[in-house]
Amino acid sequence: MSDALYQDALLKLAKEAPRRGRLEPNDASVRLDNPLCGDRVRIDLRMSGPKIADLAHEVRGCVLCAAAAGAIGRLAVGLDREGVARLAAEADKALAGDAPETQELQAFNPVSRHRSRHDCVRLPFQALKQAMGVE
Amino acid sequence: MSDALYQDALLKLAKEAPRRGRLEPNDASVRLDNPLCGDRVRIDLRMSGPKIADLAHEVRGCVLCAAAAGAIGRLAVGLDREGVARLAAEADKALAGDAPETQELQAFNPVSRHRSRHDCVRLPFQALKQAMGVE
Amino acid sequence: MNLREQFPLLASDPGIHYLDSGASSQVPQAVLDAVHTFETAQRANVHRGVHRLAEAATAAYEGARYEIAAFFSGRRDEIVLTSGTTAAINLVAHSFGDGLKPGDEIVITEIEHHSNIVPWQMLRDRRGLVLKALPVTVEGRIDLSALDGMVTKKTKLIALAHCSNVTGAVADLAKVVAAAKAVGAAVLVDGAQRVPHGPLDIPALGVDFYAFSGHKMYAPHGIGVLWGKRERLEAMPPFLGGGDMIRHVTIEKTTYAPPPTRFEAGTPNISGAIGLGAACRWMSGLDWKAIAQEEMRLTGRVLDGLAKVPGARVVGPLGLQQRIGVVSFALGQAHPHDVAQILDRHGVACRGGHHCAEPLMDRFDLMGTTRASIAPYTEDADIDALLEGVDEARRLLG
Amino acid sequence: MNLREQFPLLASDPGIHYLDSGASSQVPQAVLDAVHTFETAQRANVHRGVHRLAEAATAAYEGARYEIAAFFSGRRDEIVLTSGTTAAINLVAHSFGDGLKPGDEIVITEIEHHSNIVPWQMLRDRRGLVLKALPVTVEGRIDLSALDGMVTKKTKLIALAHCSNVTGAVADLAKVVAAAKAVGAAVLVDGAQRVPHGPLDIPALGVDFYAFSGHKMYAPHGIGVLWGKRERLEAMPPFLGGGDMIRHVTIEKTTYAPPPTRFEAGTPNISGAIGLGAACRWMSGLDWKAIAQEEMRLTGRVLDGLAKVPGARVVGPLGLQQRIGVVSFALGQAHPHDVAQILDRHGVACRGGHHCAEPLMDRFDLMGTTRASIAPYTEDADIDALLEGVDEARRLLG
Ligand SMILES: Cc1ncc(COP(=O)(O)O)c(C=O)c1O
Ligand SMILES: Cc1ncc(COP(=O)(O)O)c(C=O)c1O
Repeated sequence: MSDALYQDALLKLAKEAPRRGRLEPNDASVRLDNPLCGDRVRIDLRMSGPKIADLAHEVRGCVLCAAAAGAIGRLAVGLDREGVARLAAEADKALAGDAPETQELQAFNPVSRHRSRHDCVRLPFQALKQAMGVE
Repeated sequence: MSDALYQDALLKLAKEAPRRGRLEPNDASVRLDNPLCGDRVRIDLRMSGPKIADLAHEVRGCVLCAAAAGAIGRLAVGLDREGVARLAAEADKALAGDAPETQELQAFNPVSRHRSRHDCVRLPFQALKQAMGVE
Repeated sequence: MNLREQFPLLASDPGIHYLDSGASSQVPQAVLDAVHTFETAQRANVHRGVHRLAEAATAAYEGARYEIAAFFSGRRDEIVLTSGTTAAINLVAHSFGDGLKPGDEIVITEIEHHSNIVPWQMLRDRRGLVLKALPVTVEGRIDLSALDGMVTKKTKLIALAHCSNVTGAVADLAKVVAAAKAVGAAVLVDGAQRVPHGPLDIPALGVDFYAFSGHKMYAPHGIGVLWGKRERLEAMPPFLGGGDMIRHVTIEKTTYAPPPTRFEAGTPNISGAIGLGAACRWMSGLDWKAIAQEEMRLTGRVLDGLAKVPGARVVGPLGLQQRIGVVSFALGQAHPHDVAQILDRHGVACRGGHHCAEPLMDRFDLMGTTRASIAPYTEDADIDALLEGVDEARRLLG
Repeated sequence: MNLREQFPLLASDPGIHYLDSGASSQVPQAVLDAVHTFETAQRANVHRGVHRLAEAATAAYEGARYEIAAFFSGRRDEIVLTSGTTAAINLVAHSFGDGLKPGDEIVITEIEHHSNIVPWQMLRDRRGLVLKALPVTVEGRIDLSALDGMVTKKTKLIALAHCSNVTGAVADLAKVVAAAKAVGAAVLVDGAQRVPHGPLDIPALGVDFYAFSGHKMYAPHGIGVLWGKRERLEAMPPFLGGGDMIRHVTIEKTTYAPPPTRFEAGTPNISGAIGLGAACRWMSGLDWKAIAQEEMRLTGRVLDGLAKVPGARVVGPLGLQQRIGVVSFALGQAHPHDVAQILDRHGVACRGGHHCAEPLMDRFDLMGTTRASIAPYTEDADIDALLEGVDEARRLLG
């Protein structure tokens, strides 16, 4: 059963989604889309040295994508490149079916069983990494 | 079993094949080929009024094709258009599995069970009909 | 009528509510049996072979062409077997389209599936043509009132879907044929969504080309048909080169076989063709008047049910006239993938997304829709499950 | 090794001596089972769907691509699924070939199957190219000593068969690759006859394109592969337009997906791909060293047997080096269809004719040949029956 997919924690991440919107001016802004499902994400960053001082995200997409952006809004401020890489790796871990250490990302664990939805969760993390020049 | 296909009567028709060769000069000459199997037939006619006075056939092809040309060499001299049409219809009858009245054409009866070979038998009759302007 | 039990996948699990036949239908035992017989008792390559298996395979393959032709009231030499609708349309875009001249015009519509858009764009770019698209009405139908303004003496082809895979609207082909005839243009119809819903007399439509896929009409994947008017096919050069489509080959020069062989290069999908032939035979045995009634009754239930869901918006005709049982809807701002995923918890298989019809999504300013499609095996229980699922989706995502 | 019992068609009748695998092989139960599982438990359209059947179908389809890639030591994104060898070669002739300029040269060979001749002729005529053909030696091999004279700086592509479907000769690809590399030309290999005879590291060949069909390697009809070097595929525009191969579509403009998707327009042959994946898995489980030995032992028996038949003439290498178990022969002046027909009375399935290689027939001044092809399931009894049949044919037709 895929019931667990839309559990409260995930719906809450998508709905509350701290730091929703745009940041102008910004130090980096990346827009990505997934042509397969039509998801679209923008991440704006303001930096303070190597670390994220503030960020904003805008999603036109599914709940999974919005929840992933919401998790970024909640977790990414204060991170440097390494921290962002670690955060994205944690999300991948959740998608692989392993429990991530970051509590908020455990909401994505049930997505592991739905391969067609993995990219929905990955898209905001990819945008974040790209904005930070990771990889 | 398809044994009956290469029975003596048919092999004899192909081997003896009266009127093998070319007729020069002639009143009509038609060459046809079947690209599927590579069979090639030429029929030359010399006419006497509406009737075939003499004919010759040249075959580069299989035994069935050679036997059909052989049957024409044995049966077609003296025929007019109508006679040629009737002869070709008799051959079709043999291919359909019905016994033709013309004794010589009964050798083609077993071919009825081999659809891929029907055109081998038909080709010389088609060339003959074309040379006579039938159809 | 209990057709469900003839479909092994559906019969194996009463909890499956398959409403995704618009993407690919399920397949009846009769079709599986025909393919199985080929693979285990007749398997060989077709044509040119004289041994008994080659004869059996050729008879089965050409017999299938005959059954397909008969089912669609066509002639055998008008049935070109392809790998599907997409391949069939691309064939015409090359073999017919490459004969067009710069400045010639092609008219498509905004309702089209990508497979009836992209080949014409590629042809436009190859040959310097003009590509126009008929608009779509708010009801989700091709706006044929625009035909007059759009079809000119330069129009060489009008290409449109018989039935929309998004809105379910059935096009009025007679009007299109009349407009095309008036200027000497050819008409290509994408029949992918029409053919699963019963027999059809293709030549009577008056069109020049009719394309469809087997996998949406109870047959295997990888097989489809281009029906072409004989004179059209005879006038067209080949598209793909290879075995079978030739007459004679030398390194310098090749001459080609007549249609349909001319357009069937290489070893064909023999089992697929045999499966499609069996699907036609199977369809011939059904009572399509009763099925059409039942399909429309169930479609009505979906439309009525959605009308009661707050935030649900049907994209397509709200009535049952000139439509098939394909119903697309948006649910508030919810992403169709979320909706489809929640439906899946109810065992309901629906497609969510743009349905390979992005221009139509743009027309309705939508990211996508959730689509339920009705087939002869659809039952009330499937609709019940759908409506329950939609209700849960609304509560969770609303 | 008794492989015969894994093949339902062969197991059902010990009287069948199937020596026509060069045209289409038989299919093992393992492949039939994989296809059956798809049709009865996973059937749905692939990609884009989120319901459980669509997920299962997509996983099976992409899993098959993975198995194929693994079997041929390739990467998944280098495996373009097509409907067969012919479609794969035509794809390259368009997507790669249409980028060539008038005066550019393509080198093929006289040994080629029509499917590796006609697409290049059509391209030549479309783009004003020059098409040359390497000659064939008396032994029935591509004469690579002619490479030097024929390959020039204008050469953009060399296209040749890995193994001849008529003579059984295996080409020395390393020489061809070296000659191509020297002038910056690409190499396309038609591997249709190579792939049934065991695993192969395609990237290690150093070629740019490698094409083959499923139906000759124990898989269903209607499926095949174009393996392409990643950089080559990435540089190529799409060929067919439709669903799946796009990134975004508007009526004005379309952007395309990356390879391999860019080259897979429309709903694919899902069951065919799954069958081909299963065939690769099945092949992986065999002992190919033992099979190769056995195939060569049986091939030797055929060659020895024919050497004793008055009037029999083998067209192809008389030894067992650099050859596969495909043996073609002429029998006096007898037409190959007559020979094949008489073999059929002995239950022997052989192909007779030009084998879609008319230029090669012209080279040997033959109307056609009779061809026996050896597969892993071939047994001594099959060779016995063949030689008995040949003897009868000689007596009847000689
Ligand atoms: C050497 C060779 N190339 C190409 C082909 C064409 O393959 P297909 O007909 O499966 O496209 C064949 C077999 O028919 C072949 O033997
Ligand atoms: C209306 C319509 N046209 C064309 C297609 C393309 O068919 P296929 O993918 O089988 O080539 C489809 C289905 O995918 C369709 O619904």
